[in-house]
Amino acid sequence: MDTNLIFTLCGVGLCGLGFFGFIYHRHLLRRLIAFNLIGNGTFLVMVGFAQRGQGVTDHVIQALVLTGIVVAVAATALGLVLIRRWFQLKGSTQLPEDDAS
Amino acid sequence: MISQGLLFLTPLFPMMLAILACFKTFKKNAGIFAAIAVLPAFLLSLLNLGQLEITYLSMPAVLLGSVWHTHPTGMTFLLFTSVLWFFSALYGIGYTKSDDKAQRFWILWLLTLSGNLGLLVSADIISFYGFFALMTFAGYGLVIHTGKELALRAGRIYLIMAVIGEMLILTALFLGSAATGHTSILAQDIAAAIPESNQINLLLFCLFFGFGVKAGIPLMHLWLPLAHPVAPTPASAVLSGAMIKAGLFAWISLLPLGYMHSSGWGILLIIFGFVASFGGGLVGMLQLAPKAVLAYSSISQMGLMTVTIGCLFLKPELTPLVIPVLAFFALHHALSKGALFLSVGINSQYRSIPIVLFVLGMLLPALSLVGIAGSGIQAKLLLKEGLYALYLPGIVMSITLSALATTGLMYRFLWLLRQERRESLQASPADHWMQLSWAGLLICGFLAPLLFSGNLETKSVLQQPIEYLGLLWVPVIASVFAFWFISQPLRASVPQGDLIVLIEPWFSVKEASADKKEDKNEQKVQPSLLNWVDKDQQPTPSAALEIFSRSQVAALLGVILLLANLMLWIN
Amino acid sequence: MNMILSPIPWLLVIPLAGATLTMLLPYHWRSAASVVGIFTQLMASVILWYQVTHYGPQFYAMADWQAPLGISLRADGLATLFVLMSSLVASACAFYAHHYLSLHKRANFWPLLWFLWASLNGIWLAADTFNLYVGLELLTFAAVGLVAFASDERSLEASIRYLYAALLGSMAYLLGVALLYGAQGTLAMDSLAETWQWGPTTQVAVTLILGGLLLKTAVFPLHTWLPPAHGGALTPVSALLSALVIKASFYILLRFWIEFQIYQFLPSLSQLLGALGAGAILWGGWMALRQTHLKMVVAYSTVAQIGYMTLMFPLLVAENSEASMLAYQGGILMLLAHAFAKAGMFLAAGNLIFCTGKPDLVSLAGMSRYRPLNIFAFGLAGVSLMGLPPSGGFNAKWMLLQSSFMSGQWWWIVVLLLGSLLSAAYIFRVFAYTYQETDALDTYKRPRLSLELIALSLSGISILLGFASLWPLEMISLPGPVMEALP
Amino acid sequence: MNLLIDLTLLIGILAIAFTCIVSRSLFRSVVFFILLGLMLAIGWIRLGAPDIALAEAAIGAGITGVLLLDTLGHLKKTGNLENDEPAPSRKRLVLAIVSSFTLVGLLLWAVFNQPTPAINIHLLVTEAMPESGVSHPITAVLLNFRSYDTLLEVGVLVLAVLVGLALQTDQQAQDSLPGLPNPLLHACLTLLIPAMLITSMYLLWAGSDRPGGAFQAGAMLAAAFILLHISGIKLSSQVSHRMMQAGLLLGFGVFLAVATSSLIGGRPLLAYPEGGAGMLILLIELALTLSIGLILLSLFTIANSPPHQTYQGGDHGH
Amino acid sequence: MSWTDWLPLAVLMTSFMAATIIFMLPEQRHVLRSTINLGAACIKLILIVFLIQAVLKQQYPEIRLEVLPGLELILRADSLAILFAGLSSVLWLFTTLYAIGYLENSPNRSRFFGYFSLCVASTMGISLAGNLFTFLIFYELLTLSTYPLVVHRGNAASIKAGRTYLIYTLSGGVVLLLGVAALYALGGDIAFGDIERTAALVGTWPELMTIIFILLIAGLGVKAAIFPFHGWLPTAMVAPAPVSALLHAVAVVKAGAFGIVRVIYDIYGIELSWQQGFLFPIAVLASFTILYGSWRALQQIDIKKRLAYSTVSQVSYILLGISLFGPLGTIGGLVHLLHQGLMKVTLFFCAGNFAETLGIHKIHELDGVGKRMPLTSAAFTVGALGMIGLPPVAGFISKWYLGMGALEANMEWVIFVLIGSSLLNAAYFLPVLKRIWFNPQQGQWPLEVINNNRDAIPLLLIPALVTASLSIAAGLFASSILSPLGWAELITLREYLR
Repeated sequence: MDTNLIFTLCGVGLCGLGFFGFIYHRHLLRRLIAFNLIGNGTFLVMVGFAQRGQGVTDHVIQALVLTGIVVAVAATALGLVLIRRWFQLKGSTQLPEDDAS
Repeated sequence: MISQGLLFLTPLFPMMLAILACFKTFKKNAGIFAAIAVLPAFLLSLLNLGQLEITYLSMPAVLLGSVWHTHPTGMTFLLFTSVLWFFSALYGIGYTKSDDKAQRFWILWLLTLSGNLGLLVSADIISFYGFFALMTFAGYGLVIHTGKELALRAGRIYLIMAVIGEMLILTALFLGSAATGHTSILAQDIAAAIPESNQINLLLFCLFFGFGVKAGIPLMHLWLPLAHPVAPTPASAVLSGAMIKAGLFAWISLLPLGYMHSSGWGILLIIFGFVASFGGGLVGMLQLAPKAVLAYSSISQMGLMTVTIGCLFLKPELTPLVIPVLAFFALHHALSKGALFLSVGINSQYRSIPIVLFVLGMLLPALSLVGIAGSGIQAKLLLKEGLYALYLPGIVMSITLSALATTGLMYRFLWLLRQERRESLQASPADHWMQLSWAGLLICGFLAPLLFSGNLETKSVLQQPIEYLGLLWVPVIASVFAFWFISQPLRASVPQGDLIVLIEPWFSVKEASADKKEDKNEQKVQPSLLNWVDKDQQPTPSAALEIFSRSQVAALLGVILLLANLMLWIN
Repeated sequence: MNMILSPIPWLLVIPLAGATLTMLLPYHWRSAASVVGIFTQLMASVILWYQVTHYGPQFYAMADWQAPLGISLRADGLATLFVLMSSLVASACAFYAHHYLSLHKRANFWPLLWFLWASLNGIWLAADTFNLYVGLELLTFAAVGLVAFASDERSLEASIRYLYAALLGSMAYLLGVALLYGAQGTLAMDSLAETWQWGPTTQVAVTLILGGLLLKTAVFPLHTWLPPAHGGALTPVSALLSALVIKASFYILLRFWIEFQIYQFLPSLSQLLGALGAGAILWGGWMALRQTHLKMVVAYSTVAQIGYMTLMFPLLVAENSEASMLAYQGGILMLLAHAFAKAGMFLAAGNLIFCTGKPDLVSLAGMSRYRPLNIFAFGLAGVSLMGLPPSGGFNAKWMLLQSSFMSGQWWWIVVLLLGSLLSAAYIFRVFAYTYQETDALDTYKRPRLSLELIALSLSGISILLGFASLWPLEMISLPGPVMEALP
Repeated sequence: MNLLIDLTLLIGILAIAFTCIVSRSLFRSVVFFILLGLMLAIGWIRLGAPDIALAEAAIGAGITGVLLLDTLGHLKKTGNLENDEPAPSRKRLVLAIVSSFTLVGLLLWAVFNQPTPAINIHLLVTEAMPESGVSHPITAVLLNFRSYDTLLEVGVLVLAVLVGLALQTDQQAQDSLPGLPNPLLHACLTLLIPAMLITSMYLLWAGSDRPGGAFQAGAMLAAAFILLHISGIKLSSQVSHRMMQAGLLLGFGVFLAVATSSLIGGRPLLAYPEGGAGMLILLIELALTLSIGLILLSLFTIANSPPHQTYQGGDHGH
Repeated sequence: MSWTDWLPLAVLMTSFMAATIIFMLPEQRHVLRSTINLGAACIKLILIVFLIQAVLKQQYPEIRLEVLPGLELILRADSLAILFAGLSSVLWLFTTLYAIGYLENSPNRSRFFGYFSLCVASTMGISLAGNLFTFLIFYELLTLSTYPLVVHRGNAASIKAGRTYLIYTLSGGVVLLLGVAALYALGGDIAFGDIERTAALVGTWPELMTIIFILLIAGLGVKAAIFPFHGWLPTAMVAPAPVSALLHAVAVVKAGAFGIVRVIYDIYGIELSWQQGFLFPIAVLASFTILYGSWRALQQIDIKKRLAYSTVSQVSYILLGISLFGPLGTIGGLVHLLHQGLMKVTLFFCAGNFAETLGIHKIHELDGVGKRMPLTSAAFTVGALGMIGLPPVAGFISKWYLGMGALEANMEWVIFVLIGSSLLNAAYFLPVLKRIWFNPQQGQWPLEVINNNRDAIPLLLIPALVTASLSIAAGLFASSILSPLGWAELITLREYLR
């Protein structure tokens, strides 16, 4: 049980929880948070799994995760812009047809 | 050369005149056209009557290779046909004087005439069939010319029967041409090849009954007593006199007479012939209209000819001998019957004709038909002679007896005319066209044995008094009964067309039901374009499913992941 | 090869520079700059095409670092064809948008379009899995931005839905890439293919990548985000999205599938994909038939058409190289024909909606009389989508049919044919509405002729493809990584 | 010991994440999410990735957290109390559980069957480091070996702002968090902001040989800008719209210009001239830092302005 | 490649170009449009004459284009192709003339004539197709280009009819596509006439090839309106009269029948089809359709519907002829392809004239119309008599050869089908003729204008008269070398000598 494996597993867990939240919730903000959890989990898996395989610190994958984090924050920001606009227009924090189920 | 030219013109001249008659300019002259239309045919028949040399006119590009010719028997037919049509046309000029639909009548007249003449000169079955059809369908127009309810009914039945007949004929022609190995469409080849056909019985059946419609054999005769009386009188004359013979002519040219012996078919034909002969007489005597009586008389007479044809199946070897006789008999019947029909029209003009001439004119064709005067004597004698030669004495006897029926019919006819004269309050004014043509036809009928017998050997009555007596006794006996019979008021009458009344309702019901059904269909055609829209606005299961999966995209992704890996594990 | 003269970097630099410039320039200049950019792009695409056909596939090491350390780009026949396709469609849509959008909208439209175009070119040319991820994200953002562009309720809802689905898809893809990297130690596709080893890790990675890309491609049943997004966006945007954007993820999937020879090792997965494709064809067609709004019909038609493309996967069978080749070519041809036809159809539909001022089908009454040229354009596109001859769509369907026959998978034949009937049904349903005549007076607006002509030319290309199919087929059969990996 | 720390972190992270997901209160969720970011930062350090740790703390937890909180505040202010919403249906629960378990199962299966990678990429990195122009491998990867990815990534950021701007009106954005008229805060800010700016510059400088770099520095800069913004000092009102846009695009523009210049210089795209790598990278990083700061600020500000118009049929103009 | 090889393409392009130009023309340019239409029709006729010359010299102009690997578009003018192309081009000329008159003062002429030309172009393509693939392409194109014509009026009924039309033809198209694709998958690109290849295939995969045959015939049978695929034809009656003429006489149903001829003669080969027992079921089906169509026609009271069902019946004559093994049957089938076209087009022209001039749509409204519109009525009569099969109208010639063919193939029962159908034909046509000529006028006709005692306008009348004359001429001079019969005999000769 090395650090890499533990954090890979941690990433797996985060992915699972995030995925759960993404499906379970209808509130758009919650789903965005869930998405961020998946993202964080994925980043953990990326680094942990790669380093576990390579056996050493892997700078390439770390750099890629940096890129990923920036993309994720951009996505979150974009999502928030849309959510707020949606909220302004409809006064709702969820998509209409999701109420059905 | 002249013959060929005349051959070409025989059917085409009337046709051209028919086209001319369509124009308004010739509206007045259409009747004259009708009269002169027969000229080429008449000349042709006169030129070739009795000639053994046959003129051919071959037109390979036309239809499937048309050939027209001067058939020896056909020339006799052509002769009486043209004569009868000619006089009827003259008669018609007078008859249609005040008819506003005269132009149509004459156009159809010319077309019918063209068909009638054309079929007599056709050597190939295709032109024959074509002309036959032309005659039939244009003749329909003559039948319903008056447009009255009765005429329309008669026309409908005429048409139905005619179409059935056409189809039987077509079948026969198919089979016949096939019997030649698909090589020939000439009538004579087909007649010769029929004995080799695979479907010989079917073929003969179709030929017999197909043309039998025109010839008015029993069961196929249903239209005849309806159509002949309702047509305008000149048309009745040609229908009953000339066109009815087209069936006979077709039999003569297409049946394998002389090529095969078949007692079965022979007897069948003979039975049918006698049924027609006697049955026609019986039913005819129970008619209320003079023209209907004449129509049944035609059936009866055609029965005799059918019998003769039947005999040729029994004794094929004598065909060359009997056929000319048969043709002459047809000639005699055509002219006499024509004259009788015309006299129906003349009947109301009795005031303008000297009584002697009138009585003579009325009696002569009737006596001729019975066989004791005019051409009738020759015809009957020749026929009997021919049949004697066949050694079929029973049949000769029966033919002799058939004069019973004829005599009865003639009595009935004359009696009805007399009734008519009495009942009509005023006589029609004299019409010279009608009277002249009537007279002309009478004379032609009387002189026929002299003028038109061709190379047929005819002997005058004086040379064979015994035979003449043989003709006489039956009518004399019959007269006694008939005189008694007609003086009694008729207790029961048979409706015109006898059996037709049993099956007729079927036709009319069918048409009505079709109409009704169609109306229902009409109502069903409602614009349903917008159905979809309506459906769209209802929540449908598919839409609900779509919405559900829309809100659960992520879960579906999970499901697909699961599914994919499951499949891999199974793999 | 002289590096300056290689068009590959220019294919990326021009749109990126275009994006920057169009953001900075005053509104009135933006269109002019874009037009210059469009023509340079087209030129670069043509040069690339020339080079690839004459000198074979082109490879390009970014920053002069070779893969697997650096990022390589490569332009084989397939990539070149897609570059050309996107150039043509994007230029047409750009010109359409120029005439269609108001000045303000147009001003904001250009940078988004340029980013979109850059990301598309980036994806076509990419040979690195992570680079593909970044490209996909760039594409997603641009596309979401374009959808949200209309900024009404419907488009906003659609864009949110689209964003969420796309983000999830990207994340699944990234997770798969992470697993692949952990297993192989490389991100470059060439080296991945060389060192590929099947095992649970690669298998899970493949399914994750597959799932993510299916979601982004909107393959049934993950298609539900697509119709609102494509149907709700502004017309030129709808055309871009349907014609090009979904093709990007499909293209990546295709490359993975062939280059890593997934078809060879996971035949059951092929059948699953085929089943999804069949579902898409039938369900998409059925839903298209039930729509009341014109653009929704067209959008659902995209769902169905994606199914046709997906059908090529089960037909890539290792045992039958002829059938595989046919399937590969047929699938690509289908994609190509769909790109042009759907772009043309969306643009024509947009024109119709402009005329009537209403988005629903019922309002189309009388349109075939009022705008025959436009209906003709719509019809031509429809012909290709229905797979009726002569059209690219028909040729593609023909090849897929042949492939199904040859590989003995008759069940796809049934699907293909049923799908054609369904598509005919929904397209002719639209036609029926346009032929309808009502008593109401015509109160139509008249669109610019140029708008109609652009639609017509795109549809026309999809028909022309029916006669000139050999050309793209030769193109994608040029030697390259994909051709090597095909059976 | 290390194992214990790791396991504690593992449990802690998962517990926080679980709470974040299942909490009925949205506010609590957001707070837990920020907390999670901080925990993760520690985790990243444990993984030997201090760069990511910095970025996670600054961007993942910091900026994202602020964005979320800001939005939450916005939603709350307009009266949408998330507690009112009914709990999701059981169907969703089942689906979510099945799906997430599938995912976890698959990932675990994959993780525990990891093969040995055929390629050791760090060897290649080590080999190429001397030519990279910087001594910090992550910076080398980001701005040299895989600079193309980074270029596109900056593009993504710009694009996010662009979309936001496209949705924005020309009107002045109304703030969800009104300026705080608190003098104490003001005093704090006067101290804090310069410190943040200096930290940012340090991070940027450090990037060439130590953990740190443009992203972290930019995030720090953004944090300073946002603080200023919250406290009522609005950058957008200080500088012109055009300037603002130029600033947003500066990083991307410089990056692209450098890339294109290499192309014009006859080198492949993004290939630095020999010896000039270090300088150019620094230049790019400098520009990027400023731009990222502004971009993140813009992302924060543009979210809460009303929409500029609604769609009415075919929007058609000439 | 000699210049004649370009002729098939030129024939095709004349219509395509006409279509394209007409689409571009503004609605108001009526004269120019008519000129283009007629000009194209005339040019096409001239080109066809050149083609006929080439074919008589046993040169078969051919042009090829490879569209997919191993798959070619082939345009080839063989004698069979010329038969159909000649018919279409002649009838197109008259139908165009008629349509110009018919649509005078009606809207949407640009659209109408555009699709009209497109439709003819596809018909030309069908006739000149050199392999099944090419045939399929134009076959589908025909479906597409006729749809706008069917729904031209744009009312609910016509749109509904259009839908029915599409459901049938597109389904048929799909089945055909399946068959063609399967055939290509087995044997690659099989050009028409390459029957040895097919024979080899049948040897290898007898069952599969049987299935393919069924698919092909079923697919084509939809357009040929064989029972039970005939439903679209009567529904499509709502279209304008020239379109009906086109559907019934020139293009659509003929395309189906022509396709079946191609499949039997030029793909499978008549001998092979006979040996495999393919022909008998077709004969049975065709016979049934003949009777069924006639029977249904009898029940219609709408003129055009009656004519439509009559087409259902008459087209099956063609199939019947084809399915009779032997040269005579073949001649009958082929020649009926032309004859039926001439006669049916006449009938539809006349029906259109009645409708246009007097507003007559139902049969009972025809009472006395012969007096009012004698020439139209005469033309109608010719057509009707031809349908019944009376000499010298062309219909008799077909019927004669069919009957002889049946006897040659030892299928006597076919005779009764022919006879039965003729009976029914007579039953539904003769009463109509009677109404036209002999019944007095009942009340006023819907569109009758008092004091305007004219027949239909010349543009409507002349085409009807010409086609009527042609139907007579085709029958009357059947044995001349240039007649349809002559050409059919030529084709048959070449077919059976192979």
